[in-house]
Amino acid sequence: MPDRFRFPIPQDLDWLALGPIIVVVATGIVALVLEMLRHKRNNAAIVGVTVVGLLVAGALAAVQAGEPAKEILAGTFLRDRFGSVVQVLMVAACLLSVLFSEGYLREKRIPFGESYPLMLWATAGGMVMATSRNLVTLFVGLELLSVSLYVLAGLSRREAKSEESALKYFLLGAFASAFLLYGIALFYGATGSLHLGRVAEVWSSGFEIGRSLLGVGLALILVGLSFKSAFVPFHQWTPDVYQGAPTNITAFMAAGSKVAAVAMLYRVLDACQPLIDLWLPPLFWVAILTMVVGNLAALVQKDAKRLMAYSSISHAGYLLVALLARFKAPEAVSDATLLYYLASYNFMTVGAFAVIALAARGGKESTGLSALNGLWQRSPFAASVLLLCVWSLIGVPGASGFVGKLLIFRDALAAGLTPLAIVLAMASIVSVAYYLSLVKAAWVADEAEADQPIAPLRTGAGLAAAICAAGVIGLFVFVGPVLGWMGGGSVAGAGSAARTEVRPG
Amino acid sequence: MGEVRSLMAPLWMYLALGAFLFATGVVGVVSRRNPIVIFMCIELMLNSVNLTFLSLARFAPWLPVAHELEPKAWMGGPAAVIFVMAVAAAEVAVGLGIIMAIFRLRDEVDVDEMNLLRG
Amino acid sequence: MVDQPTGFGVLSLLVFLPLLGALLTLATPREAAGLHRTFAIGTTVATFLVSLWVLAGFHGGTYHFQMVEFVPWLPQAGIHYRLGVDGISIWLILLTTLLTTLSAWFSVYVRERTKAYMVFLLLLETAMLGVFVSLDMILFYTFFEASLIPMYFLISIWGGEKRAYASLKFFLFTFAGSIFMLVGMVALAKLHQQATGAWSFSILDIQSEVASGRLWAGALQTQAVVFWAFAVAFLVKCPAFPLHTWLPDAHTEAPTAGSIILAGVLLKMGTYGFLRFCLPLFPDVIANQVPILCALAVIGILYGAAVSAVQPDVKRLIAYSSVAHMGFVLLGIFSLTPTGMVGGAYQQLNHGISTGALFLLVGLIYERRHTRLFRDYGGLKAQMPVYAALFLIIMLSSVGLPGTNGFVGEFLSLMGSFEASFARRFGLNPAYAVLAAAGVILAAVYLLWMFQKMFYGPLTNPENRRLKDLTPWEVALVMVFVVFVFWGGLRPATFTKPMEASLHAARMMALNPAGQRPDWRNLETEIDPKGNLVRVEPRTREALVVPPAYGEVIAPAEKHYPLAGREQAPNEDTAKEQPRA
Amino acid sequence: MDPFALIWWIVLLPLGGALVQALFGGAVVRGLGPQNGKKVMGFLAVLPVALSFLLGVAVLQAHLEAGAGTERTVVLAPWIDLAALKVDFAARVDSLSLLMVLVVTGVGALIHLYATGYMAEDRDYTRFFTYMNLFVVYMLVLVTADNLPLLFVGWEGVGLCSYLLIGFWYRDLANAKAANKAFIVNRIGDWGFMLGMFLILVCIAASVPEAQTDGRWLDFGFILPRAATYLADRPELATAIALLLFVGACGKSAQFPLYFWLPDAMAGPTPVSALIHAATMVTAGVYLVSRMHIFYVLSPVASAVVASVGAFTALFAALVAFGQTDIKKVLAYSTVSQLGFMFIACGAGVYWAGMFHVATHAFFKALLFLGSGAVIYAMAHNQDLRNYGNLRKYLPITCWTMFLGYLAIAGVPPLAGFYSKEAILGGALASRHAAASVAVWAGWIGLLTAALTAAYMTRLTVLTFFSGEERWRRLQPAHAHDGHHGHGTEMAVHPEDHSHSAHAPHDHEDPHGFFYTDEELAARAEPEEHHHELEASHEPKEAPPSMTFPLVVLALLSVVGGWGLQHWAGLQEFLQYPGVQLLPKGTIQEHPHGVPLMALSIGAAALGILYGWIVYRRGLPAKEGFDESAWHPFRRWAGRQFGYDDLVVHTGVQGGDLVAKSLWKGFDAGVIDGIANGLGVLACGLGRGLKAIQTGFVRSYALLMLAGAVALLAYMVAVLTRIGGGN
Repeated sequence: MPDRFRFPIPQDLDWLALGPIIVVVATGIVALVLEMLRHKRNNAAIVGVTVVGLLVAGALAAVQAGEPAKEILAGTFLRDRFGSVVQVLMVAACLLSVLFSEGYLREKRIPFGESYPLMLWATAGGMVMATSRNLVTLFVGLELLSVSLYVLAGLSRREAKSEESALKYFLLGAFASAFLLYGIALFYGATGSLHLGRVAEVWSSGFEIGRSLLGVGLALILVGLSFKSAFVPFHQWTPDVYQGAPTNITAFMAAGSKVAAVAMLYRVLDACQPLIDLWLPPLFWVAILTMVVGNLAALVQKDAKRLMAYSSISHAGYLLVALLARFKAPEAVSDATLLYYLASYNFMTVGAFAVIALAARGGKESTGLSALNGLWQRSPFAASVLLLCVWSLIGVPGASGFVGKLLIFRDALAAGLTPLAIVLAMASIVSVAYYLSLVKAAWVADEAEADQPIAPLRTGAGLAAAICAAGVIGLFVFVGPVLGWMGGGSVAGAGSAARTEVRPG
Repeated sequence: MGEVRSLMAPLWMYLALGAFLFATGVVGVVSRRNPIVIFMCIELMLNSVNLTFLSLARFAPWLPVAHELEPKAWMGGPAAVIFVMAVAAAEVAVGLGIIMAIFRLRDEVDVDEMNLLRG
Repeated sequence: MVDQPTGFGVLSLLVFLPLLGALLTLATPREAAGLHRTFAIGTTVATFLVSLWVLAGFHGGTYHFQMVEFVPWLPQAGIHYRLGVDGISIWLILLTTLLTTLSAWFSVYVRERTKAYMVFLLLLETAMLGVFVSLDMILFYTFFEASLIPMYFLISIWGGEKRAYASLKFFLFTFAGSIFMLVGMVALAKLHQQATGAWSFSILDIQSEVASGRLWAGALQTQAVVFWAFAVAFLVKCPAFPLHTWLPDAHTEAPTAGSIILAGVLLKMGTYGFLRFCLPLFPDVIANQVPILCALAVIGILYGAAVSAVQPDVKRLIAYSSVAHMGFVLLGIFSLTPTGMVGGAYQQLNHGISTGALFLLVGLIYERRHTRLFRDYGGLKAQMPVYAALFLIIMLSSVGLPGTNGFVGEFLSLMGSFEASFARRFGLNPAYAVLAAAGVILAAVYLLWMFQKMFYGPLTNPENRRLKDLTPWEVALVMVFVVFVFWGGLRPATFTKPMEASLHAARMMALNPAGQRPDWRNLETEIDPKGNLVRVEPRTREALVVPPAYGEVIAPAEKHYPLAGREQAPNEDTAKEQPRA
Repeated sequence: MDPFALIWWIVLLPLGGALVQALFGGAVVRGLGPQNGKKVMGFLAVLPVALSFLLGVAVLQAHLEAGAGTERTVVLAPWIDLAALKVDFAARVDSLSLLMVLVVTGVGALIHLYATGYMAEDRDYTRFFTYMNLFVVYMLVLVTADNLPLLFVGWEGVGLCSYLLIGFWYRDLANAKAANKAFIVNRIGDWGFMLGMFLILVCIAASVPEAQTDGRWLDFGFILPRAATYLADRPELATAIALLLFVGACGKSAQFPLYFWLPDAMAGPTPVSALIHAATMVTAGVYLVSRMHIFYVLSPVASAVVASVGAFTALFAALVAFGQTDIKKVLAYSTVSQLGFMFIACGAGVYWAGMFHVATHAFFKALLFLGSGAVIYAMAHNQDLRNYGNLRKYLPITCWTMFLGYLAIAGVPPLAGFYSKEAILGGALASRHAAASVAVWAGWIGLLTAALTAAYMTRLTVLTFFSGEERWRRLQPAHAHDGHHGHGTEMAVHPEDHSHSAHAPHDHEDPHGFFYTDEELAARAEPEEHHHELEASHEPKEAPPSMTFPLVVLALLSVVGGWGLQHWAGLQEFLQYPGVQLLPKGTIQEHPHGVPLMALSIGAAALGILYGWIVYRRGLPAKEGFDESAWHPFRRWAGRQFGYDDLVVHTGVQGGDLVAKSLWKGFDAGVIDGIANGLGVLACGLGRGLKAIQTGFVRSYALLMLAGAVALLAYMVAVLTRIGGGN
């Protein structure tokens, strides 16, 4: 194995494997150039290029999902099924957000075309985070994602809220990445390499300093990643930033950056499999905290975007459960659950935000729940999509969210993480209350009760909503093939369940 | 092993220094009110990380864990430092931009004055 | 264990026809209220016809599932699209289609947002039908939960003044109850996977593992837990005593069609769940749980009756009476005697008919007067004689007057529970049956009180003097129910015959030792008309409709319990008596 | 065809009648106009019952040819059909059922005829006869049923009809309340009946091998022969069954703990009181006990209970009757008392005597009620004895027919009552039953009660028809209006505020044609059906022949009925045929304990009559006048049923209301919803707490992150130091 690390000079370039990322980055550059060349305020070309680029990248990533795993560029890049699927999800998240961005930005009077390149590069960063086992590569990807998002969050320059959210996000993000970086340094010290592949042998070699460095480093890395994926107690930035940032960016943040963060966490924990007894207990409690806090705090929210933010926190908790089950009983549980949940989360979140974005009209946007009142009159279609997404977010069967929860239940039970399953169940009971308040605003209340009429549903937003709806239902109906594609084919059915007991944290 | 022990002493010191700087940065972040100062503290943390990287790159190859690696592989540490610096620079650019934007909206930039978003 | 995929069949048509109708209705313009009604009524009627078709193809002589459809869905997790009917579900299907048709018919009174209303009504029908035909736990859960959404909207959009609270309460109670059922289902599938190596959510697979005793072999201690994970969900749905408080609010606030369906069908999902899951799948612990469940049932009977006797609001009164009536259903089912179980299963239908009809009647007057309070009525008999007469008939069937359908169900349930409790089975004692029977008295108290409050006495409220009697088509609407009231009362055999085999099977699954349990997968066993479990020639599912040649008895039917410590009494013809089982 | 198959026609004819009344009645009356329409419908109402009577005679003929001892089952159709239990619509033809069939249809036909006249002015004429015919149907089902569930159908069915007919004049809420009372109290009885039925099934089914039955566990033909065999070793079970069934009998036949619905039931039209609450329905309990007597034979305890309850009720009701001023109430209590007699007989084991009294009582009590109906009819629906007097001048037929009835009930030989009472008392005093002592006591009490009966019936008769003065002449309008009469149809609108109710229907549009327009409303306003009160100038008139004819017939029966049944029809032998000993032989020939029974009972009757005559021949005594405070305290107390009714009803209604309300408000809304909502509030509270932590200040966020990080690090370090380097 170690001879893989012998080559500082990249000799094994595989352009296809790198393709998706390169395409996305290149598209970003093209879009930026167009932004400079465009004649006044017409973003159509930019959007077009962006969409096309993303489609191509997505296709490139999708076709590689089946390919055998390989590591290139001296171990700085890894092409495997997990990575490719996450890349597709990232692209999808970006694409969906882009689709309804234009209309939203126009309503909101935010004429900047550079948001598209930035979103593309953020996407690229996220894609990098999923496809490497080299810590620095991961870090650079993370920063690429974050820095772009800092800017995007502050895109609405005339809004104090937007700027404030940007600053908060920026400061706390940098703070967190410092922790992450320190952790990386300690890993490096322990393994003598930036590659995660050597963690296992160092740990098993039983060298005390190495083990200690690994342990402490892991703790620091977990701090950094918990921040990105909004685990309690590193979650507090989420509601503020989600609320302050322009809604299309919020959608991308909620879907894309969470996918990326979870993917990176997956890479790290995967490498730290041998240390599981070390990190499982704390993450066990973090998961419980995250689910509980996210849902309880969401109960009392009056602002749609904040509500969705807290709901995204609780969903982060569910994802963490899936992760833990995955690594606790690797032989019984496959990646498919995690990936499936991410996919369905992608669709339902972006769909919900696409509808919430309709509340923006004529330069001002009120994101209170009441802003959605009478949606059923203004645009029954949007209302139905919102209903469907909430339906799925609650986890009522008939939509993908249910299958996701079901798979998590199954994995948790299979891995002997029953307490987490119970907490998850309770949490989703609580979640009913606030999700229904969202639907109620859109379906029951009358338009008269809204403070300003909803914006008309434009093609882009309509398309995004339609795709999300289709995705939510499609993932439910065709769950079999989808799971197969995500690599859940073999393991999920057959493996014998692990009987290991959870160690009380 | 003997020499390892002898080599450990300076490494410990560097690491301790790095940790100290990091802690200082952290304390600064949670205690200062001016975003720029806060950001400087973060930079301090990043630099402590760099120090850690370099000290490890300098001393760690003689640790027994590295017995089957030749020193080349250890170039990753110094390389990482370059990346960190670059990233830090990028963050500075963005951060200052944001702070400027806020400054344009309201004349003071005190993080304790900014809680439009809460609850 | 691997089944051959059969395509989609008549059951799928039955289930998804309303969905189709809903989509068609969606395509119509929002203002065309007439069109929406036409579509909705047309669809429901068509669905009703399809259900009749199903009934025609149904054969009562077997406990096995018929018209089984199997389409692979998620093989990795053993989740498949699997439908089928048996004696327990067949009548509930008919009840569903019938009640939905009548509700849609009644819904011409809905004025605003007719399109959404009809769409939700049809979605609801799909969900309800799905619950009764699905043979895969996940599919079952899917429909079970999917029924919440449309009902939530029916209540919260078209409901009364406290609709927001009522609808949320309804959703939360039922969702909270059933989410743990989901965990229970996963646990069962995992046990199946431990027993056989493959995940499966098909109740056929799981039950056959249970029947052979393999499934629980490793996990006896968890059985009670899983049982309650299911039982709680169904108790909430029923609803049984401590978990019933969502019902009065939901019933009261719901629009008439909602109340009819809620009382008529949704509550049955709970008792159906007991019959479908709790009896067959937990044979080792069921006996210990019977006293608890029966106690809840008895309390429900008395409590519901007592509380409904003091309600100022006619719909609330009927709602609480449902608690009492469903108590009889539970009592009958968990007497685990042949008579009692038939009584319980039959009482489901009767409650659907009589309470559904009561809500319809109340809806008729509510459409006129927009009040549900007794104090606004009184003396209506003079004003609306026909209405009064129909109301009287339905009320009597709810009282359980012999000759109406209500009597047969209650009578058999009580008889069954009396038998079990007098024989000291499952640690019951006669007090259960004696108290439950007292519920019959209370039923008379509150229902007669209701009738008196609404129809007797002088017509004091001047606003009622303008009331016309029912229009002919309203009469026709109610007459449908009246027909079933008397049909069910005078010819119960029509309805009980097809159920019996399945109920016998369910009972044996719950009570017999591992070797002698009926097995839903094993087509070589059958329940003969006497109720014995017998061996028959190997056959295919298609061949189920022809009564087979019954072979040797595996487990004889224990139709009546011997009294505790009673030895065979001497009798005149001991000579020609065979030994009892 | 098989003559016994006619038994079902007997049942179905009145059913047809009821349907005709219900479906076409209104149309016919509207079509032919009230006068002729009512004539036609009245005829159609009487016809099926009369036909049933004739068919009954025919069946009796066939039965006698086959031999009184035979019994037959005629199955119409299967009803409940399970593997474990089968119940058919099966009629049982034997002496007992035929006797009841004839009584029901015969007396029933006469009362229907009477009602055609009595109800002639009622607006709900056809509804009345619908109920009446329906009642006959259910009563016939009850008496002909061949299994307990079917008997229960009739049992509750007659209860239903009684409910409907008591509340017939529903516009008066008091009637409705009386109806509810009747039905609910009956339901209490039915509760016992059902449990008894279950217990029988359980005991028999537990003992009989499945192989010996086709699942018809509850057929009489299955139970009765086996009961003795299977319960011989389980007397306590026999007792339990017997007592449970007796609870049912008490409810239906108004015996002591449950009697109190019957007096209120007089709220119904008088023909109803005659048919249901005197002649037929209330005797169902006696019929039940006789039908199931095997269990009482097996259980001395139960018999003793029956006897003592019967005796107590007889005495109690007789005493209460003295305190009544409403003519129908007096008769009601005398009915209760007479039923007590019947149960004395059952308890003493002379069941046939009980049935005998059922028959004779049907004759003379129907007669008395119809007579009182004629009186009330003549006296402008005033029911107060104290306003009558010297009516023989105006109502000769009524007077003398009723007089015969009075003699009959008083037990004057050789009228009907004498024979049946004789049989009962004789049987009781001579009882050789296991519970003999109790029965004998019951017999003596019965004797005392006989005297009392004679006395209060004399009071009634004398105050009504004789005692020279016409008391209504000195009537001021003030207290003319008492006793409730259903015809009062006050449609008067009591002004109330309806602020609570939804907006009045006529101020919003009416898309579905729910409401009458103003002109329709005006057209609909029917003339106030006023009926004049009884005032001083009132001239009583004899009732029309349609009413007097039944009186005459019944008077005839009351005279010869007793002698006829006993000697000519040989009722004793008729009911005590060999083979299955249906009703064990009691005896009346001998003089028990050396007392000349006949002398005793005649003496008792004479004593009672004498007392009555002495007290009342000069008209209404001052201390029984309208001013109740002047009454003898005992009479006042008796008048109020010794406070029993108030006590029961109060505790029942108030207490029940209290309990239910506290359950609802306290437990349902308080505890359960309290917990549910409480959880919600708790969750929201926690949410608010978290909201508070979310201060919006970057530094606090950073601080929390730091805390998390420190905790994580501390944990790691702790674990690392624990596990150290070794693995």
